[in-house]
Amino acid sequence: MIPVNYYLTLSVVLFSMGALGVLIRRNSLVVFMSIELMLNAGNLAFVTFAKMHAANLAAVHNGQIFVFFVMTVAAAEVAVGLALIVLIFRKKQSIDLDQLTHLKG
Amino acid sequence: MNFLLEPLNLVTFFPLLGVLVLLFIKSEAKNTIRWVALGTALVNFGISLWALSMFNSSNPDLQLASQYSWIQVAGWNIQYYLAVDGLSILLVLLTTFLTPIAILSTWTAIEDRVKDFMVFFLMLEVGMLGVFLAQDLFLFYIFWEFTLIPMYFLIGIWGGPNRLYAAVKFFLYTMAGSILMLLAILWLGVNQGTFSVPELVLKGGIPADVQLWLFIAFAAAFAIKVPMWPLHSWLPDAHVEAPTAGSVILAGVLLKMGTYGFLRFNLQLFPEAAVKAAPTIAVLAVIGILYGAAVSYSQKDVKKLVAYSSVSHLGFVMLGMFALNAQGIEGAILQMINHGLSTGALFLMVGMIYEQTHTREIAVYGGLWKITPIYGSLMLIVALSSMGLPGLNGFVGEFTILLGAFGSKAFGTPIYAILSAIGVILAAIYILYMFQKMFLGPVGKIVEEVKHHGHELRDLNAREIITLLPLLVFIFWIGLYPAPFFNLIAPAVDKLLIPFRAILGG
Amino acid sequence: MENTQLFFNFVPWIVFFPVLGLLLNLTIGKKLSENGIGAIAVLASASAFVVAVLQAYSLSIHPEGASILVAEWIHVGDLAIDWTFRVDTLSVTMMLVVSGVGTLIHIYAIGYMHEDVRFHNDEGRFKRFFVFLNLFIAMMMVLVSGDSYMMLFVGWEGVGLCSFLLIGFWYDFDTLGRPSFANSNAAKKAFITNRIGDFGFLLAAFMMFWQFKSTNFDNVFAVVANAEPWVILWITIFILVGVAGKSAQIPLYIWLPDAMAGPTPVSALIHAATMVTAGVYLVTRSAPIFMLSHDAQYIVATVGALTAIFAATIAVGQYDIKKVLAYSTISQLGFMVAAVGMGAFAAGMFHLITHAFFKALLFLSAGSVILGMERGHHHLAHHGHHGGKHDEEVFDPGDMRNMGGLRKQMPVTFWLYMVGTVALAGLFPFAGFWSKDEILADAFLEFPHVYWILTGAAFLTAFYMGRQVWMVFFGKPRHEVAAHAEESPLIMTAPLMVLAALSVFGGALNLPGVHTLTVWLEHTIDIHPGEFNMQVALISTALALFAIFLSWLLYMRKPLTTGQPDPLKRILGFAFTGMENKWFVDEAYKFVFIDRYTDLAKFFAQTVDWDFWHEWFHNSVIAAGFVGLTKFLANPIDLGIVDNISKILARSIQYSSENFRKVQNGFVRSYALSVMLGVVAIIGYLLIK
Amino acid sequence: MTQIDFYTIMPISVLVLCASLLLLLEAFYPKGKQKQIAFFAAFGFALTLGLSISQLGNSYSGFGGMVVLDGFSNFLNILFLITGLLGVALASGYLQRMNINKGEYYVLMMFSVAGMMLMSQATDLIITFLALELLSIPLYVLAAFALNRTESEEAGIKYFLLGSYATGFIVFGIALIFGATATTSFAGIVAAIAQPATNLTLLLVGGGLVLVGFGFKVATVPFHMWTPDVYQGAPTSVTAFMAAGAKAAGFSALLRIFATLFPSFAADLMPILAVLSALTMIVGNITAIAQTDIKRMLGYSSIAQAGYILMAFVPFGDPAIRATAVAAGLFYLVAYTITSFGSWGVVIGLEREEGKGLDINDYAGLGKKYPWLALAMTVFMFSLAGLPPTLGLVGKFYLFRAIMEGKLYWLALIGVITSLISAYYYLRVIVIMYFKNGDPIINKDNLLYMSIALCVVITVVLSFMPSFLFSWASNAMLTMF
Repeated sequence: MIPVNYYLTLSVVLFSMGALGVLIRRNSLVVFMSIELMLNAGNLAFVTFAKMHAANLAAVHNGQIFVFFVMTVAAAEVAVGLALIVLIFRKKQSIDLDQLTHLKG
Repeated sequence: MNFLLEPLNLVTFFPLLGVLVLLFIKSEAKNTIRWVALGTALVNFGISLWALSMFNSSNPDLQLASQYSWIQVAGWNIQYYLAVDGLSILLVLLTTFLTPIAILSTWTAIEDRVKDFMVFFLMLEVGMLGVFLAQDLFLFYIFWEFTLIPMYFLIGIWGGPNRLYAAVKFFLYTMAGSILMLLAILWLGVNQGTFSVPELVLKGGIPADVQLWLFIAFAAAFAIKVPMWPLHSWLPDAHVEAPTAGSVILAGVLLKMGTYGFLRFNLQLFPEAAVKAAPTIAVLAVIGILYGAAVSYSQKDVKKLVAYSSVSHLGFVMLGMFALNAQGIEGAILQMINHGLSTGALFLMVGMIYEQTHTREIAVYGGLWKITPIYGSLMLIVALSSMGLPGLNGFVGEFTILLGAFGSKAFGTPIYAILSAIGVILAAIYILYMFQKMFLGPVGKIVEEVKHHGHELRDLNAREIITLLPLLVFIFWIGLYPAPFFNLIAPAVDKLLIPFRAILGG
Repeated sequence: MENTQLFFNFVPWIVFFPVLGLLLNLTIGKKLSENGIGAIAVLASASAFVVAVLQAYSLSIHPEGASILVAEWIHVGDLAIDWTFRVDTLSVTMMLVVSGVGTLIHIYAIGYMHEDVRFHNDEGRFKRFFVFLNLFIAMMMVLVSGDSYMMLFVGWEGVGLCSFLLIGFWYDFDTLGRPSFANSNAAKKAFITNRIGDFGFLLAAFMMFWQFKSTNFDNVFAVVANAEPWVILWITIFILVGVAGKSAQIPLYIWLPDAMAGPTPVSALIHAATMVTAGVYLVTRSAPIFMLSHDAQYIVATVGALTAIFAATIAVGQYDIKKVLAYSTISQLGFMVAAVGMGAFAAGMFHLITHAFFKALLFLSAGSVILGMERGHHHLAHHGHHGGKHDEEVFDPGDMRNMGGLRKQMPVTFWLYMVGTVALAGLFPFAGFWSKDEILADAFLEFPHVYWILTGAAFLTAFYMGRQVWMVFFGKPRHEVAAHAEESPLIMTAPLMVLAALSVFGGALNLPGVHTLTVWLEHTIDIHPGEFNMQVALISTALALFAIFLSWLLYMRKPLTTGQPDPLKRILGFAFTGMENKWFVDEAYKFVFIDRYTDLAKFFAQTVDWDFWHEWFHNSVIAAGFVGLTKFLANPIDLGIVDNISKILARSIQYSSENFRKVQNGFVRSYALSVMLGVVAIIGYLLIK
Repeated sequence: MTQIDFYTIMPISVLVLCASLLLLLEAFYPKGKQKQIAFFAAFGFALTLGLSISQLGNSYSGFGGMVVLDGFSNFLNILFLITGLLGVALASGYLQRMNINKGEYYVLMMFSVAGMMLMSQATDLIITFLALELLSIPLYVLAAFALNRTESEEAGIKYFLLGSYATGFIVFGIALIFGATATTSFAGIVAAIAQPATNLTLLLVGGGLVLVGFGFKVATVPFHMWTPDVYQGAPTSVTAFMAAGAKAAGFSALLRIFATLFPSFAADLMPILAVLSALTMIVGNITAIAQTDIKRMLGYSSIAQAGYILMAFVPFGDPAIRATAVAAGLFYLVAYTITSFGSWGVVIGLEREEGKGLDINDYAGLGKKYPWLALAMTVFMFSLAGLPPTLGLVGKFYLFRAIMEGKLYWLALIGVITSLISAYYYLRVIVIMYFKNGDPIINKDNLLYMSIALCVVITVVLSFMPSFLFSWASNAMLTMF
């Protein structure tokens, strides 16, 4: 059996990758994927903790339900996000975030 | 209705009625607007006299109180609390007295947006009266900040060429000080559990080290307003740019808000700190007196000269106040009135000639006494009043102040009084310089220039004389027989001095 | 001292009458003729004189005097100053002098100003003159009749104001009638110098209040004996500063010569007879204080004596007829101050009175001379003898070098002038002799050094007066104008005759052995009649005669001629070849003393006093220094540093604002980075804690 | 679902129902009659507002304690709904002028308001999260609503990406909290904190991440950087709505979470909050000075204002004063909401197509030409700067008082100094309006001007009688603690 800490470590690593990915990538799709990665790292942490608190049934449910909610919400975000990215692409023929610097100062 | 019929409420808010009426008058009916504004201000002066008639001068306490609980939540008790005592009654009268005079002075000087001007002016009167009457710190703060707004517009819209700079500078300087005061007010409200000034005075018991901080916070607001050296740099700008009526009110009343604030709050609420701060204030006051006088002397612009002289004059007021004895404080209060009258009159008169010549440069004048004898004679009287000639009002104030400062236990040394007395000499120098260069000597080139533009430099007309006459009456009255004025002040000052007698002995 | 018997209650009218006069002239003066205006003013002044006489009469019956309260003035805390009139022998003496001499000068001025306004082409100013003159009388009365130092101070500054107004009466001209700021400069100088003195006065008053809890004379004097010596010393020194300002003592005398810019009646009334003696009155009034400190007496007496001699030396080198008199006034004031300083109050007051008579007489006569010259000038210009020439060059009617031989043109004025001169020179039995001698006698006993200095001054006095008389009235006219000078009308000469009579007989006021004045003043001040000192009297008389002789020697024996500033040398040289030792002595005298002394006097007058002290020091060092300092304060410091602090603050905020803006570069990555940094900071803080 | 459960979410349900109906209606509605959609939306808001008001004083707890309806949430719900109503009033004319008049706008707004309401009612982190997303996702769309303008798209994508980024932190934070306490319900977490076995560090770090997430929503420094860009790029009516509603909702969540969950960590969190608040006031106000675009300036101003509101939460750990402190925060929130709405309303009044009329200098001469509108703007500027006679002054007074009670003098000092700095740029607007000459053009939009007038009246009148609002706010807090 793999110890719980490994999952948690993985989750933290994933989260950090996501958080850093947002910082270093320019492609808006990839940035968006990094954010999804962060959300999913959260999910992983949730199920891990649910497993950790296995003695407490309510906690198990709680954690797992949360994951479902997050996934649903992420899906909604994808819908909105992709729509926006597509719009941008149509207008600029590019989804490079660094070209979106009209607003500044 | 009862609320409005209480004398202090009536005197404070009556100008708003005038504002209301003005709003329904067409902007083009300039003369109607002027008459309505003047009428309002005059009636308000009458109301203030009515209030005076009900004022018991032998009673040292707050009187004619209009006290209602206003904002009362979560243990915070903010009151609507107007009342008057000997410390403020004269300033209230000064305000209601100067406002109609200032309005009268705008008769031909302000032609642009007359209605707006009058609305702002009357609102300014409300704010100033509120400042002098409010006995709740929160209410006071509101009125205090409120006076900024109309004055800001008066300078900003009707001011001279550099008016934007002046208006913003005026606003920011004043606000910078008052915002520290807000903190101190809050501290008091939080730790003393009330905002009511008399209650705070009764309660006392603020630790000495905290008192000092609070004192500084309040002093910051007031010192800028006064203005004390070296915080005076906004003053010449504001004065030079402001329209005449604005300068009159600014010098006559607004600056007194600062000195009054010291009196009402710094002295009453923080007596220990006041004693501790007295020498420091005295040093600043003395520097202000000498510096102001020196700088006045080298001004080329007569309005600036008068403006700088305010720094010097108000230095006397501060010196007297922090002498912390009866002579000093009563003299300071009277000097506030005196400065309002004589500097107000000086600004009015500068405005009167400016209206004709459109220049304030001293060098182009000269020999005016010959051409405009009435103007010259009245200017002479006002100038002498300003430099403290005995028999005129300025002397009574200056003398009592210097006398108080000379023997002040708070200062512990007569050196401040001695140095300040040098200011009396310097005052003669700059005032006489101004008078000589403008009114004596050969006729200046401006007379030709005015002629060149098809006008003739005329002497004061009836309206202008009527504008000045009330001021002159008081200049003589206070100079020769100040007893009625001192009688109004004295009991309240005696009461104010009780803690200081305890601290300083005697 | 509440005493309402007899006429004491009338005493406030001594102020009210002149005020009434000036108000009448202010209101209805426009409709009146010059004579009407003058009549009102004279009447006002004369009424004051009548009141003064009534007071004197009352006092002769009730010598203890009275205090009449009119109104309360400044009552603050334990400070109580009232408008209270004090009637005692001292104040009434002053009232009589002021209103008496004042009324005479008022009458004279009607005639004088009638012509003066016409010379200046501004007839509208006639009324103004009399308004100011009445105001002066009122203020002077306040000064002498006040019951406290502070009421005295009201008059003290009030007369300063009148002095300012009247010196600058022709404010748009210089003394020669050219458009200029000169006269107004002189007026300003007088006011400001006086203010310096007032500064001292104020400090004295403050000190008195805090030491004695009152500025009322009686209250102060009642407790002053208990005060510590340093208090007394400081009070007296501060008073001395005030006296120096008002009575033109070293080092504040410099305004008085300039003050001659005013019309001559003003010079006579204010700058000779009355106002300038206020300092003497003040010291006399403060006698109980001064008598407590020998040091103070020493200082005051010395200052007075030094002033007396210094001014006298200057007077010798003057050419302007009024300037000579002005320096003479300073010198005589020095006498008075020295007298009251050493405790000879009666002598000081005595000299004050006699000096008022003869110096007013001299000034008014000088005015008459100047007007006479003006008339001559006018006459010449009018009749076109040398019209073009006279219109171009500026003619100075006051310059003695332009005069000469005027006794023929103006005989009345000449005799009047002579009376004044002799009185001033202190020749027996004229008024000046008695009063001056009393001072010298007292000094001889009290402060020998003062005595010697004063004697020296007396000598010089006689000398310069002699010089003046010779130069003005004797010899031949040195200018056409002088040849055409005309005598003044009766309205001017009549008052002068009265003054002349007073100058002759004024000495009777305090004759040795009788001591009328001393006895009279004894009711008020603690004084005792001094002894007549024959030795002193002989010495001074001798010196005066000697001085006159010297002046005669220099200026009369061979009168000056036109265009010769220093004709003596030639004359003396001429005599030297014709005579033997005598002339050698003369030349030696001239070389060792007279030339040296003339040079020295010139040097003092021109270089030290005028160029250095007057022009350079006051204009360059003090005035220019002050201007420079104020300019410096106004520009770099006020607009620069003080204002810049706020500007720098504002700029730095603006600057950081711009930098904050640059951070906001529009890149999503940097925005996210900012979030990330925040996260790291927060989590780091939480973990480290 | 019990009756109580229903009562608890009744206003939300009604609003969501209205929104859904409107969505349907919009699909079948003839083009060009969109104005009526606005009317229906307003009706929906008004109906919900009525319901909320009728629930005043009631207190319910539903869905096993996941959602509550108490004084606090009622107070805020009413504020949100008023925001919604004003948002509709501001938008209806604006959308037409900008040619983006689509019915979905109002639907999205209604959903977003529903999210806000849910946020204030949530007492379980799951619900908080859901509410946050319900509030945010429609706003992402709204920000990009002006499809024809690149700025709007840029604003949308920036807001979306950064918003999601923040969500990531919130999710992970919640996970950590859950890991430490084995529950997401507020009551459970409070109970778990008392247990010795609970890993407090984990909990605290989780709390920190949640703070970051909401700090982003309310735009505190350094999580604020999206704000000016989005406020500038989004359609102004959306900006107004965001600046008022979304910010208020973020604060309601912060308040609820920190006041109920973490009072025992006050000592740890207080410095963080204080520093955030100080930074926000400083950076917001100072950066605003350099702005020339009015929307951007108001954006920075709103950042700064968030700093002031946040200040009220700093002493949340002190039981003696937190009620009044937080009440002061709520009061200021109301004051800010009204004022900010008003000022954005004025901006809308002057904005023309292609982003014209948005430069500060376009306001020159307003005082002369349209004195009433200028007066309104003056009142709003004074209120934001904290000058009498406006609600802003009273609000600041309460705020600073609370801070003084908490003995945070340094923070109060920063507060007043930055207020002074802020006066500079607020005044500049007034200077330009009154003291400079120009010829401004304003749009015809009666509804807009009526809303502005309403805001002016509230701002001024309430300043004279603030007691009732304040006692309401403090009562709302009392039910929470």
